[in-house]
Parts: sequence; C-alpha cells; structure tokens
Amino acid sequence: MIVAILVMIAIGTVLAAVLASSSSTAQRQQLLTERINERLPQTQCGRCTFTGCKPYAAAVARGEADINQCPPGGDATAKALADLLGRPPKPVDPRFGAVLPRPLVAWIDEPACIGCTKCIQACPVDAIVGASKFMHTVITAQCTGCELCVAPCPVDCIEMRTVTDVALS
Amino acid sequence: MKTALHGGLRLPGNKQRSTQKPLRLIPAPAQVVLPLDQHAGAAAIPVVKVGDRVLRGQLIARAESEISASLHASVAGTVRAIEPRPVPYQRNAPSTCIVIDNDGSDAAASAAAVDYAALDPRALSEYIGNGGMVGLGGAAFPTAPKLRRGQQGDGPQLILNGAECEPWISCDDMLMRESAQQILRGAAILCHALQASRCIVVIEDDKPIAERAMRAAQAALHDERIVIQSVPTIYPAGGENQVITTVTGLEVPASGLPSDMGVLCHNVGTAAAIARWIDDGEPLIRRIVTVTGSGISEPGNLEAWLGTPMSELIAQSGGYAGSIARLLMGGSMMGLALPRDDLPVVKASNCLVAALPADLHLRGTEMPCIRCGNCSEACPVMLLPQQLHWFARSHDFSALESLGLMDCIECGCCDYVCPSQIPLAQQFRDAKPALIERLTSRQQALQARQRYESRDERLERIEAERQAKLAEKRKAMTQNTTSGG
Amino acid sequence: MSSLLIILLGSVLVSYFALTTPGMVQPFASDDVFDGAVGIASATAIGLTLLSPLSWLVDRLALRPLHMDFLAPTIFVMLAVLMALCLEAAFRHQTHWLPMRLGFTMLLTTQGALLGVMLQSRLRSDTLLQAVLAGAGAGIGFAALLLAFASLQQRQRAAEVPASFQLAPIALITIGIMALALMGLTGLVRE
Amino acid sequence: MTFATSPAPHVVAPNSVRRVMVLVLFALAPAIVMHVVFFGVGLLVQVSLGVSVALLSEAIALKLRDKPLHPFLTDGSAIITGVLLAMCLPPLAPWWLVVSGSAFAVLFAKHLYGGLGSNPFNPAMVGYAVLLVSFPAQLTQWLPPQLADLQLMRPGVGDTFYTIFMGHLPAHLTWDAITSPTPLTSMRNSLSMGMTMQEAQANPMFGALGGRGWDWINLTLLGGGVWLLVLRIIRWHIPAAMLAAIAVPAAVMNAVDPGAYPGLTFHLTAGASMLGAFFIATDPISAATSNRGKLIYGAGIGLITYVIRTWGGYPDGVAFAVLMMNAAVPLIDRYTVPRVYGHAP
Repeated sequence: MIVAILVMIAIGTVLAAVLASSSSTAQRQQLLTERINERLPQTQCGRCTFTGCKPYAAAVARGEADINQCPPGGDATAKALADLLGRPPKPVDPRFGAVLPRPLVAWIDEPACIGCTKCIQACPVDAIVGASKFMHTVITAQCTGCELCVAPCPVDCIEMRTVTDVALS
Repeated sequence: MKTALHGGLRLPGNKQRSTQKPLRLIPAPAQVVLPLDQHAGAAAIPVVKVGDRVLRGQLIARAESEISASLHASVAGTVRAIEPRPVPYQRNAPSTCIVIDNDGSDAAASAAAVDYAALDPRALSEYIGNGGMVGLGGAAFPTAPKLRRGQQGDGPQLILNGAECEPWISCDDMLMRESAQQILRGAAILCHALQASRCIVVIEDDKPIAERAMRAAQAALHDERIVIQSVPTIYPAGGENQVITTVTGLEVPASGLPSDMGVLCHNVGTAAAIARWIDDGEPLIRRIVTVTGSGISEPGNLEAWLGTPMSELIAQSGGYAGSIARLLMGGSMMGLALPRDDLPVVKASNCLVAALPADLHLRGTEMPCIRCGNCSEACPVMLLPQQLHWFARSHDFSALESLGLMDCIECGCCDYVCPSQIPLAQQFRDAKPALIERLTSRQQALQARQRYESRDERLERIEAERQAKLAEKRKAMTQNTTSGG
Repeated sequence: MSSLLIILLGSVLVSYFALTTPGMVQPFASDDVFDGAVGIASATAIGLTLLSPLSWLVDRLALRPLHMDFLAPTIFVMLAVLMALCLEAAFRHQTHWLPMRLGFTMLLTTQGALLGVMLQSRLRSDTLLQAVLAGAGAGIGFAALLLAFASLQQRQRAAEVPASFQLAPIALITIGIMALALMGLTGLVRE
Repeated sequence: MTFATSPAPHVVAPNSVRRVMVLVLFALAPAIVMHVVFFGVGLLVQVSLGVSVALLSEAIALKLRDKPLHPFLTDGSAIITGVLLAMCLPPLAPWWLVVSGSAFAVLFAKHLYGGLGSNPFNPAMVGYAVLLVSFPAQLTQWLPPQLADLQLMRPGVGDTFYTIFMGHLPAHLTWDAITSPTPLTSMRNSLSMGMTMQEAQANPMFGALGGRGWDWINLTLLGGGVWLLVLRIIRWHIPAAMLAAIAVPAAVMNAVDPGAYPGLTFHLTAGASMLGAFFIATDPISAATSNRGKLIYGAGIGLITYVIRTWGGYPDGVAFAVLMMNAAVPLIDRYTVPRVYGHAP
C-alpha cells in the first residue's frame, strides 16, 4: 500500500516536471503566429488595427484579436484562420473595412506630385520609389493595395485604381 | 534521359480531301481587316492614320514590346478605319483592327532582297522580326523573340516542324509538296540566324509525297546541316514540345523553354515565309489556308491575303454544300468553332473546316466519370485527367496544382477517349485561370511579406542607430557637464 | 480481434472529427486536414511503439514484483500522458505536420492511453519484443486507417452525397464499411 | 452566315459508359452458362432477382435524389452490381438474401455516396460482405458440381424455385443430402482436421487444378477477362498483380510444406480468384487509377485474399480484400501520381 502510494507520487512528480518544462507557451505562440501569418494576404494595410500582418497574427495567436479583422483577405482568410484554429467561421467584421471583389493598387498622378516623400515613408512594402523634390511613382507589381499612402499625400495626388486601369494609363 | 512521347491518338486524318488540287492564290478582296493583336504577346501599335494611302507590304503597325510582331498591309489602298472588329480567335471580345479598302492597283512596297549571310545573327533576327514573322503552325508566337532566346546558347539544334498532326489540316503538306526549295532556303536562313549546326525537318509518315519532294530538294541543295526525318503520325506529335520529344527523346522542362535545352522549333510555313521576306522582300501578308470539310464543294488549299473575309475563301472553294454543323478554324481537336464566317483570315488561320454533322462526333450526354483511365493513357503529358476532373469539381486547388494542371496542353485527347463524354479539356481551360490567380497571389503575398519584413528590420536598425547616437550624445553631454561642473 | 478493430476504428473516427471541425464544409482546407492526419498518425504510431514496451517493462519490473497489478491501467494512462508530452515536444518543429490546435496533445494522450491500455489487456505480450511488435502493429494499423480515412473523405468532397448524409453520416457509413472489410480478418489473431 | 459553337475538341470517339458495362456483361455471360451447367438453374433465378432489385433500388434512389432515370438507370452499372452479387451467392440461397444484399449494395454503397462514379467501395462486394457477416450459415449451403461420378441427390428445377422462394427445402430433400462445401471450405476443413493436402484432395470433388466445376468456371472467367483486356476495357495491371500476389505466396508456402498448403493452381482456380481479378477488382470507380497505383492495389488484394484463405476465419477473402484495398485507394492515388511531362522524376 505504502509502496503503491510512493510509486504514484513518484510518477506524478515526474509528470509534473515534464509538464512544467514542456509547456513553454512563448515558443508555442511563436509557431502559431507563423502559421497564422502564412494564411494572411500580406497586404500590410493595418485595417485590423495592428501595424501589419505579422503583428495581427501574433495578436490572434495570443487570443487578443479575432479572426475576422482582415478585409483584404476577405471571408476566405477568415475561414482559413477558423480552420486552422478550430473555431467556427465568421464573415469579416465590416467595422474593419469593406471587402473588395477586385484588388486595387495605388496610382500617383505624377504631374501633381510635389515630391514630399510622405507616401514613401507610409508604404509598408517599399513599393513607392522617388526622392525628395522629385516625382514619385508606384511599382504596381509590388503594391499590395493597402491605401496607407493615400491619406498622407498633401496634394491628394494618389488614388486607388484597378490593375488594368493602371496598365492602360 | 531518353523518353518516347506518351499516349496520343491515331485519328482519321481526312487530309486527302484537301490535297487533290494544287495550291492556288486567290485574288485580294475589296477590303481587308487586320487585327493588331493577331499574334501571341502584346498588340502592335499602328503607324498609319485613317485616310492614309498604303502600299501592299507597307508597315502599318509596329511591334513595340519584347514579345510582339509588326503588321503589314496586305493590299494597296486607303486606311478606312482603325476600330474594334470581331476576330476569329476571341469569342466575345472584338479587337482593334486596321481596315484597308483595296484600290485594285496592287502597288507593292517591296523591300530589297537581302544577303542574309552578310548580316550578323542578331541583326538578321531583328530583320526577320521586321517582316512581321510569327509561327504559322497555329499559335502565332512572334519569331524574332524566339530567335533571340535561341541565340543565347551556342548553336542550338533547329527543328523544322512539318508534323501536321491534327485532322483535316493539310496546308504544311501542300507547302512542302510545292515549295520544298523555299522551305529549305528558309531553313538555311534560320540556321544562320541561330548559328545552328543541324536542322531536322520533321515530316509525318502519312505525307509521302511531301517527304519525297523535301528529300529531292535537299539532295539538290547539298546542305549537310539539313536532315529530313519521318515520324509516325500520332496526334498531338506536332505540338512544339511533343515534336521535340519525338525527335530528340528529350523532355522540355516544365519551367523552361526548348531553347534552354539547345533546341528550337519552327514551323515549315514560317521558314518559307522567312525565305520570301529575305529573298523577295515580301513581308508576312499572305498564308496558306486549308479550306475543307464535307460541307465544302471544292475543298483545297488556298493562298489568301491576310484580312480576307473567310466567306471569300469559302466562295472561292465552291461554297457550302449541305447544312453546316460547325465552322472550325484549325482542326477538329483544338480548332475554334467560329460563330460566323465574315471574320478575317489572320496569321494563325491554318485551316477552315466547314463540318457537316457526319464529320463530327459531338459529345453525347455527359455521364459521371467512371475513372476508367483511358484519358491518362492518352495524355501526351502524362497527367491523370480523371483525377484533375475530380478535384476541379471540388475546387481543390492544392490537389490540382500537385497533379500538374498547369502542364495540361489542352490537346483534347482525354475528351476524345472518354466514355462518359466529359468535356475535360474545356474544364481544364476553365480551371487554369483560377489556379494561376491563386499561384500569383500566393507569390505576391510572399514578396510583400519579405518586403515588409525587410522594411521593418531596416526601420528598427535606423531607430536603434538613432537611439545609440542619442545615448552617446547624452553621455557626452553629461560628461561635459560633470567635467564642466 | 473485433474488439481491437472497434477500438482502432473508433480512435480513427475521433481523430478525424477532431481534425475537421464538425458541422462545416471545408472545400479549401483539405491539405490542413490531411497534414493534421499525418501528424496524428505518425505521432501515434511512434508513441505506441514506445509506449507498449515501456508499459510492459513497468508492469514486469515494478508492478508485478510489488503485487500492484491493480494499478496497471492508471499507470499506463500516466505513461501515455508522459509519452504524448514528449512527442509533442519532439514534433514541435514539424510545423507542417503538427496542427497547432489546443486539443492536439490531449488527443494524442487519449489516443495513446486508450490504445496502450487496450494492447495491454487484449494482447498479453510475454516478451519485450512481443510488446514492441504489438505496439508498432497497432500504431501502424491506426496510422494507415486514419490516413486512408482522411483521404477517402477528401475524395468524397466532390461527390454528390445527398444533403442529409453529408459529413458526419457518410463518414460513419464509411467507417462502417471499413469495419465490415476488416471483419474479414477475424480468426487471424487469437485473443 | 452564323453557326453554332462548342468548345474543342469537336470530335470524340464513339464510346459510352453503357458500352463499357454491356461488354463487361458479355464477358461474364459464358461463366454464367458454365455455372448453370455445373450447379443448376439456381444462379439464373439469383441473377434475375439481383438485377431486378438492383434496378428497382437504382430507380428509387434516382427518384429520391431528383436525378433523371435516363441515362442513369440504363447505363448498366446497376445490372453489373446485381449480377456480380448473385454470382457470389449459393444457387439455392433464399430470395431475401440476394434481395437485401442487392438493395443494400445499390442504396448504401452507391447512392449514399453520390451514385455512379462516386462510390469508393465496390457496391457488389459491400452487399456480399454484409450478407457474409450477417448470414454465414446460408452462404455455406453450396451444391456439389453436377458430374457423373459424384452421386449425390440433386434438386430439380421446381425444387430450386421452391427452395429459393419459400426459404426452405421441399419435403423430399434435406440440406445434408444435397449440399457440399466449396473446394476452399472443404480444403480448409480437411486441413484443420489434420489431414494432409494429398488426403484432402483424394475427395472426388477435387480435380487436377482445383475443385471440379469451379476450375471450369474460373477458366471461363479468365477467358472473359482476357477478352476484356483485348478490347482494352480493362488493363492488365490489376488482374496480373492480384493473381501474382495470390500465386507467389501459394507457390512458396506449397514448396515449404506441400502437405499443409495447396499450390498455386488450386488457389488460382478456386473460389472467386478469377471473378475478383478480372471483374471485381478492375471496377475502375473503386480501384486505384495510376498504373503504379493499380499494381499496388491489385497486389494488396491478392495478398490479403491469400492470408484470409490460409489463416483467417473465412474460406474466401476476395470480397474483404477488395473492400480493404478500396478504402486504401485514395491514399494509394495520393502517393502514386505519375511524373508529369517536363518534370524531374
């Protein structure tokens, strides 16, 4: 009887030790963040209220953000996250922005540009080139359509257009 | 690794119908319609205005992009309009066309004959491009960019494709019978442009007359570089990659081009057109079109000026006979069913089939796939169409990607043998854009992520440097104060 | 034999439903589900191969000499927990295998415990080698069944299953037919 | 002029699902005749019952699923299910056996999965396995082959109908008097009673190849199968792999201990070897689809069949083996995708 109790206690102790050492939540969260980030559209628009896709992924991994805060990814992304995390799927919350059927890219009305570089600083993926006092332009292929460059422009010369419109102009 | 071509079909060719009568040049029509995007790649840019007078052979639109081809007037006359017109190669979207009214003068703006051997290969291929040359096998890929890519290696092997594997089409057959010398002349020009040491002319074994004519011409020419090779008649052995595999036993890598493995493939018709441009100064403004099908009274091969309405060709062939089930541009396997016959002949129009119901075996009721595997046996690129079909139905794009949907050449062999009469090729054509979009958006997301991360890193580094500098300054200041105080 | 089968198929079903969230159609998540199945299948196969001899050793070297046979099931469950935790730690870097679900470790634990206890009670292994073989056999059997089932389900997505039989009902019927097929093996193993 | 349009290709081979199914039925016909020659008209009754119920179930299922009767009822797939199931049953089996088996096969194994083309399991084998597991006793009541030197009481045509539809024998017959185990069962019983194989084969029901009567049926099926191979309705991979996977272990075990293990000729001509290899395992809907996959699939069926026959609890294992490998098909397909043109191996 006493031996039995001792054996149980011994096993219990070993288990507790293993449990304590294995449940390193930081590492777990880092991996989960990586897997969530893989499923995000990488627009880096910040509409989810975080500064980019990776910070949002980290917040979801920590349980601080919901899975339906990504309008560029649309319902497909929300669903992919739901599948990953084993939660019921839900549509994108319209508070974070409207889901667009077709991707848009930024377009600079080049004659109007004054070369202030504000948009260059705003672009999260370095897709705008130009130097101070010189005209800027958007590298369409690299533009994710995050719209972050539109607001900072002092002369309102940036607008969002469809890829085909940009190609034609 | 040596491989033979997988699968394929032995189809009834129906070619004798159109090879009974000699090749005939038909008169130019009163008006020609020349689409600016009748080749693969970017559309050509017009260099004439409405109202301009043009001569036959005059440049009317220039190739401005890397992959594009220039366009020449096929008749002398006045530019009537530059406007969207229906074209045969696009179903519902008209293309911008240059419309020229023929003044009947036949005034030609022929360039002078060129001594190609005096030109260096790069200049020669540019010059060939100026003639508006595109592949005349049906895909209409511009010749100049293809030559440019071929020049990158050291002296590739040239294959001249005379394997016309699709049913009904016989334009290359007739060309080889009647203009063998011109083809070999073109082969010599291409060999010079590519600095190729060897040129294999591939002819299918159902064209003995053409093969004899070519062998005779080759014997007369004494060009050691040129070899005539006969291959079995199997559809789709005439496809570019397929003909290369049949001849060399090598497979064109999925991620590459034939030129990556030192092989370049051109159509025999292209070679003849190049010879005509170099020797006679006539750019690509006419081509041979097979007009055939049981619904044509006098089938045959016609040489038609580009932009001629197809109805004109039909009329020249004695008109329709019987009630036409389909009018096809191309053969019965990959050809397009045209909704009307007033569309212009373009550089890619190799054949017109006015098919009576008896010529076609149109699909019956579609049944579910029973996975019999006939399709995967017939597939020349070794796909499993039965599995692709299944996963296309469930929109399982990752399965479609790993099964190789993007490698499908849409030859229709799987359709042909399917007991369930499933329109497989059409289904794959439909599924491809969605898969491409998925692949590109994934690629773009990956790039955006890398750019974002590198930017993040850079900003952090700058911030850290700034902080370090600030700290140093502060330190210096405190030191100054202490020492000063 | 049939009780072995029922337990094996039961665990397959539970694992599969744990992988797919019940009540949802998942046209785009096929690879996640299959990768998850590969993760659970391989973890369970490895786990059982190790767990079976381990529990045999504990049984022979500790429990029987000490006359504590009655503790065997409890101890095996604990060993299974231990094993699951170790495996989870070992698999952690195989991100494409391991579905990052909270329930993964728990599932692995239950799986290991259930199958481990079953092996102990059903197949009385006399030697250590037998215990290893029994564990590996059950593990590989489980893995093969789970993977076969997961890919059957993936293929089923394109089928026009009548609405009222979609998802869980057809999955249960499939498991039923698999059980029927495996009934053919009765008589091979004498319990 | 304007014309109708349709996507390419504009020409397809004159082939149809119905043609495939009808040719399979033709290939089965000689074996059915052979079966009737050796075992009486019972099979014809079973086949008619099986086919009618299969068609009826098919019609009901199509109606319930809002599908048109034409072309699905007339595609011949339900007929094949009915025929194959009936061929697996003893000729005098009571009517409700084939009726319930056939209905279960078509309704559960086929239509619940979405009908033609979607069933992962072979419907006939699902029906048969259900019957085998649920009514083992009725499925052992086989008749001896009708051979001159086998003097046994034999039911007439009237007796056959009476037995099948009433579910019991007419008064003048008893099961003990008219039934005889199949060669596989007989061999199994003899061996388990401690006889050597030579002693077991002294029984007049065994001939040079395997069980008499059965050997002829299997050879006829082989002939039908070869005909289908020539017509390219089926491919050689599955039958060859399956028969090899039965023959090789049989030959090896027989070489090791000729007294305890029957040789390959016995195994190949006994039970459902040929029916399984050419008509059941080759059902393309539930079989693996690439050539490599087909070889693995066929070999798996052969091996499992041999294992069940030799060491398992059932005399024949083809049905179970087919179902087990059916379950593995999507997995096999996943890992045997052939190399695509232009991709490195």
